[in-house]
Amino acid sequence: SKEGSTDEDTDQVVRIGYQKNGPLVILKSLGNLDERLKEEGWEVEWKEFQAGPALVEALNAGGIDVGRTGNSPPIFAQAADAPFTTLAAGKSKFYGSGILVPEDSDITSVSDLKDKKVSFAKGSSSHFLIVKALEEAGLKYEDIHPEFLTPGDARVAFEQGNIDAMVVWDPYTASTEINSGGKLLINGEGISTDRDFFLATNDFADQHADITEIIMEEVEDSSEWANNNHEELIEMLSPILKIDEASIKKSIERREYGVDEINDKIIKEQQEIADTFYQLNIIPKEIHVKDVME
Amino acid sequence: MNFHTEEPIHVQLAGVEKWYNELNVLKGMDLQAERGEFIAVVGKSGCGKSTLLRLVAGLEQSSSGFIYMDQKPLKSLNKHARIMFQDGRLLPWKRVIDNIRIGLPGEWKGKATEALENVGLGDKKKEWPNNLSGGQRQRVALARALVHDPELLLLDEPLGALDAFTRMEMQGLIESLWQQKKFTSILVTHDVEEAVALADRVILIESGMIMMNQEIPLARPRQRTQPAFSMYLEMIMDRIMNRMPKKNYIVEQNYQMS
Amino acid sequence: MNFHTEEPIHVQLAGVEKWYNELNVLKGMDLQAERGEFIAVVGKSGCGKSTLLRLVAGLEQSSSGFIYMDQKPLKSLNKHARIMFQDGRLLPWKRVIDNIRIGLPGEWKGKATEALENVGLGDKKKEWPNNLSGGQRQRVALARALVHDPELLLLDEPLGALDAFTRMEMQGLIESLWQQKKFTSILVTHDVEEAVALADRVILIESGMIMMNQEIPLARPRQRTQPAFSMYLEMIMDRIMNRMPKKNYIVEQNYQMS
Amino acid sequence: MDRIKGSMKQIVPWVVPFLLLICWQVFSWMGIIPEKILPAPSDVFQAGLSLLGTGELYEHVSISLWRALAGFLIGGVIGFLFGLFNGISKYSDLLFDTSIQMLRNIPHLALIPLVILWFGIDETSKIFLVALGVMFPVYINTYHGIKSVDKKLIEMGRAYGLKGKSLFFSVIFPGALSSILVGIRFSLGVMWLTLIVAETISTDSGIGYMAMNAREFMQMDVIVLSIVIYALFGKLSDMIARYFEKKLLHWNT
Amino acid sequence: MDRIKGSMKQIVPWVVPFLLLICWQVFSWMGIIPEKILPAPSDVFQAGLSLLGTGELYEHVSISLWRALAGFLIGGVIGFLFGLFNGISKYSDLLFDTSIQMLRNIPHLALIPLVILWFGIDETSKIFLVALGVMFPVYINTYHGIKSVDKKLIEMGRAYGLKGKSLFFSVIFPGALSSILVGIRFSLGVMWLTLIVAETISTDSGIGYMAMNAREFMQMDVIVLSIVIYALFGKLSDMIARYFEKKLLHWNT
Ligand SMILES: Nc1ncnc2c1ncn2[C@@H]1O[C@H](COP(=O)(O)OP(=O)(O)OP(=O)(O)O)[C@@H](O)[C@H]1O
Ligand SMILES: Nc1ncnc2c1ncn2[C@@H]1O[C@H](COP(=O)(O)OP(=O)(O)OP(=O)(O)O)[C@@H](O)[C@H]1O
Ligand SMILES: [Mg+2]
Ligand SMILES: [Mg+2]
Repeated sequence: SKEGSTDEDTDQVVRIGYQKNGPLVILKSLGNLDERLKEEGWEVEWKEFQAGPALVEALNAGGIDVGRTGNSPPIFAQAADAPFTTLAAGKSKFYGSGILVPEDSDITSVSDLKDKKVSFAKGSSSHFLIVKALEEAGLKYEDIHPEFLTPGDARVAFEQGNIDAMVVWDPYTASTEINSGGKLLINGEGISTDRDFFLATNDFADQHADITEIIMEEVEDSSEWANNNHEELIEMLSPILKIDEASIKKSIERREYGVDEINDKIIKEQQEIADTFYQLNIIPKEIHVKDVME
Repeated sequence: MNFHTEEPIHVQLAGVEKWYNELNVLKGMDLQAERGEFIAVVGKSGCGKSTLLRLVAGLEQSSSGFIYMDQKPLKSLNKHARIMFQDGRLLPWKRVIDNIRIGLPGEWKGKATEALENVGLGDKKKEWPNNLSGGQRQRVALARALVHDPELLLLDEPLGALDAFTRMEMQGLIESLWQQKKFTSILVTHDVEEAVALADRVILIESGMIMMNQEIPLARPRQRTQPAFSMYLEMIMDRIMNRMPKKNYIVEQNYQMS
Repeated sequence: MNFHTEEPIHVQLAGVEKWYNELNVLKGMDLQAERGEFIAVVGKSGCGKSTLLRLVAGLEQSSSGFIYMDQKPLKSLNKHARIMFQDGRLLPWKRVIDNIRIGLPGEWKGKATEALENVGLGDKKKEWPNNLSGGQRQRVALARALVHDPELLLLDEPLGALDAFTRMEMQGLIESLWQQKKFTSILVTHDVEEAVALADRVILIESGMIMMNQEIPLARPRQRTQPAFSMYLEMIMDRIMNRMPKKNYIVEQNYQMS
Repeated sequence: MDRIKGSMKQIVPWVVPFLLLICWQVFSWMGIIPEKILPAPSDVFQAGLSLLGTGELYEHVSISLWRALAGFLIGGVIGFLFGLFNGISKYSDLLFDTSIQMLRNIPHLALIPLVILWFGIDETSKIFLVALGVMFPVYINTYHGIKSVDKKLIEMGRAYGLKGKSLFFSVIFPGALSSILVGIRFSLGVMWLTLIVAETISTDSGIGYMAMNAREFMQMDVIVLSIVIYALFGKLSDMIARYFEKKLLHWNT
Repeated sequence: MDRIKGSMKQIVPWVVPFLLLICWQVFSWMGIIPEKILPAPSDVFQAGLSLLGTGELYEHVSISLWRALAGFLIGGVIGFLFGLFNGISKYSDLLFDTSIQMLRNIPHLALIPLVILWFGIDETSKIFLVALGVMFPVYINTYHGIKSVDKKLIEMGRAYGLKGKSLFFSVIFPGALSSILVGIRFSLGVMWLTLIVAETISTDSGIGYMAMNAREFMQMDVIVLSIVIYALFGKLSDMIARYFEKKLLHWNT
């Protein structure tokens, strides 16, 4: 019987895009999903991406079926009419995202950022965060000098004093705090939720709802494991991320892994980001995030 | 596929002109070479001797007029001919022996070695052309042209870089090969003595035209010391040097069969 | 900075040997050229004539032995000499006139134009070397060597590609320039008549050694028809051709002052 | 060749690109190429027009042009000089060639952290990267050109009293020129190519930025537009290089 | 040159890199170069050792090597063939050269979205990019090499009955060889360079991945390590190219 089933079943492959710096890497390392889907006659191909946009790019081109990104790539994908749908969202991790300044910096509040060089990745959650933070502090976006850099490059510039502040997310935040004398000016609390989003191509989501369901279940389980086994988690992540354990510890301790069903609140958060990006001319048209979230 | 046929080829130029931009090098040439005839072309430096050979070899197209090979007009590369270039043109990346075998079909080894020995360079077989002396290079190029047994052999100052002794040897070589294989041949040379020694007919080019077309009806092997030889030599030299002839050339008939 | 001094230079070779790998080209040469002397070097193709000139020009180092210029040993490039190469070596990217002016200090234009006219190529001034005939190229190279007024002029078969007529003109040119400027000169040639016509002394190289060192004490301008001329010519030719001498060369003394 | 008239010679090279363009447009109309994935040429043209209208395109191109030229000049001169010295002097060759060949192999993307370290995040670092990229093709081809100048002509030059500058300008440089021009032609391409990496370093202008930005935000029309612009610049650079080749290597035809 | 002994010739080229290394180490010890930003050579060496120990380095290098070689072979052959045809046939030249010069100028980074569309995210797309990168230097130098073969020698070959294959192998190819080898030498470098871009497309191995990953997480020691590895590969490629040059261009010395 096995032979008969393998023949047809080995065709069934789900390609999952992940980033090292995300929850799926835990699931991949635990191996639970691979096992579970194998029972269903499915094989998992894990595809690593270094950045969210590249992952969405692959999703758009049908290179992967399912994937996870931060909160802004889905907005660009939707603006580009990519054929995808949102499976679920991750829990908010605003504690780990924020504005970092050097410890000995004169900048003590967001309003001090006026006329300063602030680095962040263009179109990232950090971009949204800084815009909102400035707004709250009564500043305009034009009041700062934005320096678009990816987190790794920004870190070098930060150490070298080329920039006055940088906006990033964990584990970069934690690592900079611990290793590069950075201090958090503010975190994302009340400004940005900085959720993960789990996406699937329309085709896959339509045809294999059962599989996406299983995937999300396993993500939940692995999140739960992660929340309850910090020691093991640190041990798991540190060789993968090649970041010191202290930074990893700091970053996982201030976040909660888990999955949230898409709800109005999340849709509203996302819509706000989309609107902001539209106003900033980052996306070319207005979108309704609801369209890809149901 | 050895393309040497028993019959050597007949060559005819009819009203051939050649212009390089504004420069009219050949101004209407009419010339016939019978099958197996040996023609020598002499003339001042820059008078168009090489140009003539290049036209016959099909390496250049005439500006007007026609060249016929065995009555068939020549349109492109002349497949019946092998030309020895004035500047040698050895391939620097091939050893001497491999330079000689270029384009030789089939069993080349024996032929090429023999040709090389004929020109006295058997010991330079494996040498790079860059390491040869000027005269050695010229002899390799000569060997390369001779080894092909062409129906039409075009030689552009083949012995210009050789000393008197080697030159005589090479003249002997060319003559004996020609007598053996009876190819039609056109030899450009600046040595009138050489022309008289080798050719059935000597042609003098001046101002782009054939100014003299002199049969040399001497028997072979020719002795350079015999009076008829000297007479032909002197006659042509006088014409080239624009000297007044010292004797009446009608007497030439006397020597014709000597 | 025109480096031509009133005094031409004295050249001496002492036990000069040259090896190319296993090949011993020159086997101990001893030779002196007096100030202003005109020496002609003859010998079979590949005997080492060009090698000798290259050594004197300082382009190559001898394997043993020394070369002295005015008693000073020559270590590297010979600054007193200009050499005309056997293969011309015109720069293809410079027009004829610019090829001639190479290395000419100061006011070159008049000189270069004159030199070009001397070799009969005044009208090719602006031509690219690639568009010249073989003999024209050689004459440009000759003009380039002559225009420098060197203390020592080295000519490596300068007229090998020229017809008899042009060749005589060029010989005349070389001789008259030499008489005017009195540079020391070494001429490599395969034309023994040329050697006898131009040189004060003819040297024959064979198997890497000087086998003959013959003064030509004829008055200038030399007539090729005079008996003494023919005698020297024949004597040297006999030696080259390894013929038995037909007459006793002691009689040469009779012609010495003719 | 003579049979191909001058005007044909101008047109034929564009046949292949043009045919591709037409196929692409037709396939797009027919829906074989889904518009979301590869926008039709007309859409790309549209995108180009609208970017032109806002003046954005002009700004991107002009800032990139400036960076490109500055980097090209610096890198080209350095590459040329190294190629020169290493081509002429065996000592300099022995000392530096290995190091340069090693440097050449380092990808700009990997260098970026170090470049930020050394030159900060401003124009200097961008121009540095372009210069670095341009340097190597010029170096290698100059080096090769000089090494392959006919030794006999150099000997002739020296025998005729040329040395140093005069030997260089009369013999070595003209002899190496055709190869050097190949290097320049190549590096004119590299000049634009490097910008896309250089302009990932904190900037908000330049055509590299435009392309990467569009990629990040999945604006396929702009991506394709920038590809087309790059291609046209490539052709332009090539035409410039060819012009000089024709002019300077006149003697060789 | 004769005075420099054989062994010296081996050593001298490493003097400059070695001196740099020493300065760098000393400055690091003295604290002039902050360790966090540019780790000392000893640290880099350490990082290399530990990656070697885990077998990671070996894996990265070997997967990259495979991609590099596959891409090199494909791109090299295509570039060579195009160079050949365009160099020999004026029609092919007229038809394709412009298109190739345009393609050459398109940055790989901008192409990635299209490459993913065409070839997916697997090995094919990575090898495609390497092939594309390798193709152009080989193309340009083959083209140039063939164009600059002495016309007189080609004429001689034709006059001696050579044509087609025999003309090519006896005259054109040997005449163009030194230039072709320059192209190959160049493309051996490009081969590695392109990998860093190719390996940004979904992968979890390869030295480009290693470098970019390290850049992402600011592991300066690994970044510098990969730069050093690239440099060494550059030297290696160059040695291979030189070996062939020496062997094949024997007649030219
Ligand atoms: N670079 C070299 N390497 C090896 N052998 C060489 C080299 N140059 C010359 N020879 C050899 O040295 C010998 C003498 O050469 P050279 O050029 O001096 O002859 P030559 O007397 O000038 O002859 P020719 O009258 O033919 O020009 C020749 O046999 C030649 O093959
Ligand atoms: N490609 C060319 N372009 C322009 N002029 C040329 C070209 N080839 C030859 N000529 C000219 O045509 C004339 C004849 O040249 P050709 O080579 O036939 O002379 P030649 O009789 O062989 O002379 P030589 O005895 O010096 O070799 C010369 O004046 C030369 O300058
Ligand atoms: Mg000629
Ligand atoms: Mg010689």
